[in-house]
Amino acid sequence: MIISDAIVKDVQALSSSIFLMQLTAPEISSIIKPGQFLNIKADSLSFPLLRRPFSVCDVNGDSFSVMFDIHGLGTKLLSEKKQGDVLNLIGPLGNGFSTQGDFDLAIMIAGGLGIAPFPFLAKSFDKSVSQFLFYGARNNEYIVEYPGLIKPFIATDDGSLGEKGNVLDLLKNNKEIFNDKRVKLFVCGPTPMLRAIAEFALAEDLDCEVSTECAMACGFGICQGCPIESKIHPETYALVCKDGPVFNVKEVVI
Amino acid sequence: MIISDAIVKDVQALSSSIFLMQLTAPEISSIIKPGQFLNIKADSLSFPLLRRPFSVCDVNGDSFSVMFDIHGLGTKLLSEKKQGDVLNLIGPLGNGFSTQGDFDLAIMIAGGLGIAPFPFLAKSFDKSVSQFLFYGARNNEYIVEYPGLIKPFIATDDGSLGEKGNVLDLLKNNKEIFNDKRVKLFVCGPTPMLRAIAEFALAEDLDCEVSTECAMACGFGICQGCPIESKIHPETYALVCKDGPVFNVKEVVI
Amino acid sequence: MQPDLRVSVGPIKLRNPILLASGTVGYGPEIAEFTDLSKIGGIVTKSLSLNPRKGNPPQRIVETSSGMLNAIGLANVGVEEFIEKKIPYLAQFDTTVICNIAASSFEEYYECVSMLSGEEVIDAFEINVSCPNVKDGGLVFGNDSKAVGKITAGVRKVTNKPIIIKLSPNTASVSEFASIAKNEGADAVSAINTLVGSAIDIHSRKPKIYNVTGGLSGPAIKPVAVAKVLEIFRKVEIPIIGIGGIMNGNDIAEFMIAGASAIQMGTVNFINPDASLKAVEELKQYCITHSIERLSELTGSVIL
Amino acid sequence: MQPDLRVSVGPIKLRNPILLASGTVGYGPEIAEFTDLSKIGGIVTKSLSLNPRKGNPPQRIVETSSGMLNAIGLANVGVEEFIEKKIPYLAQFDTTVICNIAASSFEEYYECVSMLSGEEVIDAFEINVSCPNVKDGGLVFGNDSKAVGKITAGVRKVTNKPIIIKLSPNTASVSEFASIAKNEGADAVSAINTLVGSAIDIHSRKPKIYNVTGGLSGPAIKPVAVAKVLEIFRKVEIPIIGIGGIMNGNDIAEFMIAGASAIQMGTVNFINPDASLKAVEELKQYCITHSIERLSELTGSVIL
Ligand SMILES: Cc1cc2nc3c(=O)[nH]c(=O)nc-3n(C[C@H](O)[C@H](O)[C@H](O)COP(=O)(O)OP(=O)(O)OC[C@H]3O[C@@H](n4cnc5c(N)ncnc54)[C@H](O)[C@@H]3O)c2cc1C
Ligand SMILES: Cc1cc2nc3c(=O)[nH]c(=O)nc-3n(C[C@H](O)[C@H](O)[C@H](O)COP(=O)(O)OP(=O)(O)OC[C@H]3O[C@@H](n4cnc5c(N)ncnc54)[C@H](O)[C@@H]3O)c2cc1C
Ligand SMILES: Cc1cc2nc3c(=O)[nH]c(=O)nc-3n(C[C@H](O)[C@H](O)[C@H](O)COP(=O)(O)O)c2cc1C
Ligand SMILES: Cc1cc2nc3c(=O)[nH]c(=O)nc-3n(C[C@H](O)[C@H](O)[C@H](O)COP(=O)(O)O)c2cc1C
Ligand code: FES
Ligand code: FES
Repeated sequence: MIISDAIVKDVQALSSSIFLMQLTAPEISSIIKPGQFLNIKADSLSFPLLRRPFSVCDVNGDSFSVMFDIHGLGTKLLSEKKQGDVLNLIGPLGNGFSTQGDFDLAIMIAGGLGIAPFPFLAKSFDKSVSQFLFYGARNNEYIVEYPGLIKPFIATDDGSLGEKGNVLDLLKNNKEIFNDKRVKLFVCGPTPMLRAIAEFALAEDLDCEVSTECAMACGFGICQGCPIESKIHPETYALVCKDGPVFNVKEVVI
Repeated sequence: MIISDAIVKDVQALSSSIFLMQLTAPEISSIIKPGQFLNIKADSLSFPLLRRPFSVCDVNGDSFSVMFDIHGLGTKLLSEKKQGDVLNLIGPLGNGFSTQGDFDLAIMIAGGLGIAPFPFLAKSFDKSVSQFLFYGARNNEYIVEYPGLIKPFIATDDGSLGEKGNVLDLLKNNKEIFNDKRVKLFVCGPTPMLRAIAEFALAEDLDCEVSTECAMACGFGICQGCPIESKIHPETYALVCKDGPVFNVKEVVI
Repeated sequence: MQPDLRVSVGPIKLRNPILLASGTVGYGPEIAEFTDLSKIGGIVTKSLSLNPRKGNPPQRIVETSSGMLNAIGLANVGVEEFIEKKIPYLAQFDTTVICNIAASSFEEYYECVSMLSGEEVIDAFEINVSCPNVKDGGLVFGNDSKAVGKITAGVRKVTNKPIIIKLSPNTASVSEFASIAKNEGADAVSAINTLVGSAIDIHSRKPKIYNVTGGLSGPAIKPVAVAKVLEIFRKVEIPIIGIGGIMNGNDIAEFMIAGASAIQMGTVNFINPDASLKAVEELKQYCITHSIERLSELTGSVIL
Repeated sequence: MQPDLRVSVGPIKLRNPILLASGTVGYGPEIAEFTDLSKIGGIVTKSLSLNPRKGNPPQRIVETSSGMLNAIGLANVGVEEFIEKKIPYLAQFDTTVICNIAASSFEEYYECVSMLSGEEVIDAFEINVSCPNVKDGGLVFGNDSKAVGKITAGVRKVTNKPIIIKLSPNTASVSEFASIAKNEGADAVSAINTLVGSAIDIHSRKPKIYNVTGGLSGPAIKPVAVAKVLEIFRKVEIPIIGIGGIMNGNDIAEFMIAGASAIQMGTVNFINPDASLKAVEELKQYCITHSIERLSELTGSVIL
């Protein structure tokens, strides 16, 4: 966890509203793990005041990338950055996905921008682990292609790409891929989707990690701004930024 | 007085800290007069909140320019603008210099950045009027050359360029140029300089207009934020933005 | 769908909830260059005192993070010149005119209002008991609930026009003041006036504002203003005009949801003098997006 | 020239005026990754209550213009765990440790302080009578000058360590509270805690913060905080710790000129956790530029 200046290498529009920003920051790139995040200052001014959290999307040598859509002011400012601009960031933050463990099939499930952490995650599994990617979104506008990422099963709410429907149904319809495998689910997306998949995973007794989101002030555990109900210690909240953002579905109430 | 978007044509560093920004804004360029000013929004965000006032420096066809130094955040942001950026501005504001009148010698006196309005003013006098420019500054760093502006008498506090001393002394030392002329002084610079020259002009009974400065919220007369003591109506203040920024030294207490 | 933007603040009917705040638009002419006053709800004129006031010496304003401090000191033309010169100007617009009064004594309040009460152009009075920038009156009244009650009652006696009491945020309980205003006959309250603030030049060690302290306004204070409106709405049954840091249509919606029947835009007029006109369109768009037929439904619709 | 940055707040001696504000640095470990605690004045620990508190459900924070609202709800480990686990950690640093207490009853204040008073690591207590985010205690005390007097007197009886009363800005007269604190034996006051604020989502019409209102902090409130410090300084003779929107060394100088003997940095720690360390250098530079030998000379040097 360091404060560091990163140099913008490239900002690329992947779709009308989704951007991929590559940043050069050797120290962070060398230690960050999939599912961890960075807290980025979009501007050096006191407005917007707070940093903005983004999952690491991918790492290539000295640089890493983040994928984002234009949500409000912070992401708008980021989308306007140019090559050579300097951004201050804090990272790596939080706990990432557990890529090691007792599974031989990794199923990644993304909802919309929830695709962001998966390019890096996908690279990080052991060779012996086979992978599937389930990718759901409102419509085809929100489905981006990322070079190197395995071909996904796609579902869109309006059927404009892949199956019509939600990503959980798509997963259920393809349950045969689980057969004889020790499966682990890795999930990132909007909270209602996380909740639905967590319920499914618990019911089916599948190992499942979800990357959660929450408004954050600090991102490194000092403000107590990011509580999430803990199943293990219900007398205190867990902190999304420090104890998460990736949690096993057995640990927290989503 | 209109609200208008202007397109940045060029931002050029005239010295290590003085910038000239050219803006394309046909409507404003066609009506603005020397000594009037523009109120420019340095950023579309709510921080910095207020617009920043700048004198029109020069007009060329569809575009006009402003000259500024980096003072605080607003001017820093302006200095970083690039060709093609869009700035929102309100103008023309205030009353400019009276270029018409009963004089055949115009003496312009600038202190530091007070040079800003003079390129445009110099162009606006009748051909029959002869001109001199007296230009004082802390040191040679603050003396900029502006193409087309007549060769100035220069004084610097440290003697690094021109005479050592202040611009008023320089003027007094060159009083012979007044001989047999109907003189009018046009002055722009820091308040202590304006005050000194105003006293001199009143004592010598010289016609004299000064361009004053004051913190402003609106720039067009609605906030009452920019009072200046009036000699004519001492029971109310005059407003720098609306009644000025150019005043005859007989009108206000500087 | 053409949403209905009309709202009522007690007896005051407005074309839409957007009023221009006192002290931020003078008596109309300058802002009218940028905004068509007959397209917005109305205008609240600069605080008037019985006699003209010159106001504070410079420096009167200073910018702060997302806000500004002002200590204008109630510079105004006084009631007589207002009647003579400003009212005829305002008469030409088909808009609601609310006349704001700030005085240094109880009697001065009553006298101002009774002198102006006959003016047809004036649709309502807003009584400023909360100006932080004058020595006499101002916050001395605004922070004293008995004084606010007395002023309200006294003004109530001398006019039949609607009375709005403009409340100070510089108190522990704004709803206590709202309640007193209500009990003494006010038709509505407006909240908030500026917060007391200060800024010091670290080089000269002098306050940046001549008056030492000034009133803080602008987006910086919006959360405080929303909380005050909510507090009044939850505790007192009186129409509320929300004020504080409103920059656009979304901000207006937020104040209305919190409990405001109408709102005032202040500081934003200095920056974007056409913001109120734009906000009318933004509100329309908001209504269309959310299928709101009558904007007035928004008032107090917060889900707690 | 090597300026002397040491200051005293009554009996409390500090290496320099920079303290880290309660609730913005937990109990030390996380901020210690970015800031060497033995290079700054000290740390004020997160408000403790007798028993652990879970705090409010999410959402606890929301950003506003140049500020943020929080309603953490005093989530804390309670006095016992603090003694057991946090004090040993803090003991390793050569820094001043101020222990902040927030309770829901008079007795709880006294009990917390007497339980902690024997801990050598604790150099002083800061009594939080002004948290806007809990139902019991908090502002109920902070806005009641009798309660603040009673708490101060009660705490004074159970400890010989210095007591700092942390004042609420949500009152009409902060100096009245400072004066009572002084009379009842407080060694200093700190000002200010957060301002009550709120924000509402205009799409869902729900408050953005679970607790409906939260505490506003950050640069947006700096002018209010400076005015409160000035007010106390002008009216009451008691050492003041200035708090509110401080981002850097210049802001610190401004608060000291206004009357503060020391300051606390809060929200800025979330954004630039090394800001306090940088501010030490900025203060040195400021002293050198202005030929100030002892920084403590700045306190109250405002030219009015
Ligand atoms: C651990 C973590 C990882 C994330 N990874 C990504 C990512 O890889 N790509 C991506 O596009 N987005 C990601 N997000 C969400 C992203 O942080 C928000 O979209 C962003 O903060 C919005 O900022 P804004 O100024 O554009 O929006 P505004 O709406 O103007 O932001 C206002 C405030 O709300 C907060 N906020 C708004 N939306 C969210 C949200 N969904 N989660 C948390 N805070 C929010 C902002 O931080 C800010 O404080 C992540 C969030 C978290 C917590
Ligand atoms: C009529 C008029 C014409 C001007 N013309 C020019 C010009 O041609 N070139 C130029 O460089 N400067 C000019 N100035 C001064 C210029 O407006 C300030 O330098 C600028 O506002 C500083 O903004 P900032 O954000 O960089 O500084 P900051 O110090 O960060 O500004 C903080 C606040 O103080 C105000 N402020 C600071 N200095 C001044 C000042 N000297 N006058 C008025 N307000 C100030 C700002 O507007 C802002 O509200 C003019 C001022 C006026 C009133
Ligand atoms: C420069 C200025 C002058 C003001 N003058 C008055 C006034 O004369 N009377 C009054 O009731 N309020 C006055 N106010 C307060 C505003 O009407 C409004 O309550 C406050 O600014 C908050 O709204 P805003 O954040 O939209 O500006 C003034 C505000 C400013 C900024
Ligand atoms: C997230 C957060 C939590 C806080 N918790 C406490 C607390 O537990 N006790 C307390 O006395 N003050 C608490 N405060 C108030 C700060 O100590 C400080 O008074 C306030 O934030 C103003 O300073 P700032 O603008 O520098 O943040 C908290 C502030 C924030 C932002
Ligand atoms: S964001 Fe501050 S503790 Fe998690
Ligand atoms: S700057 Fe607003 S009246 Fe002059």
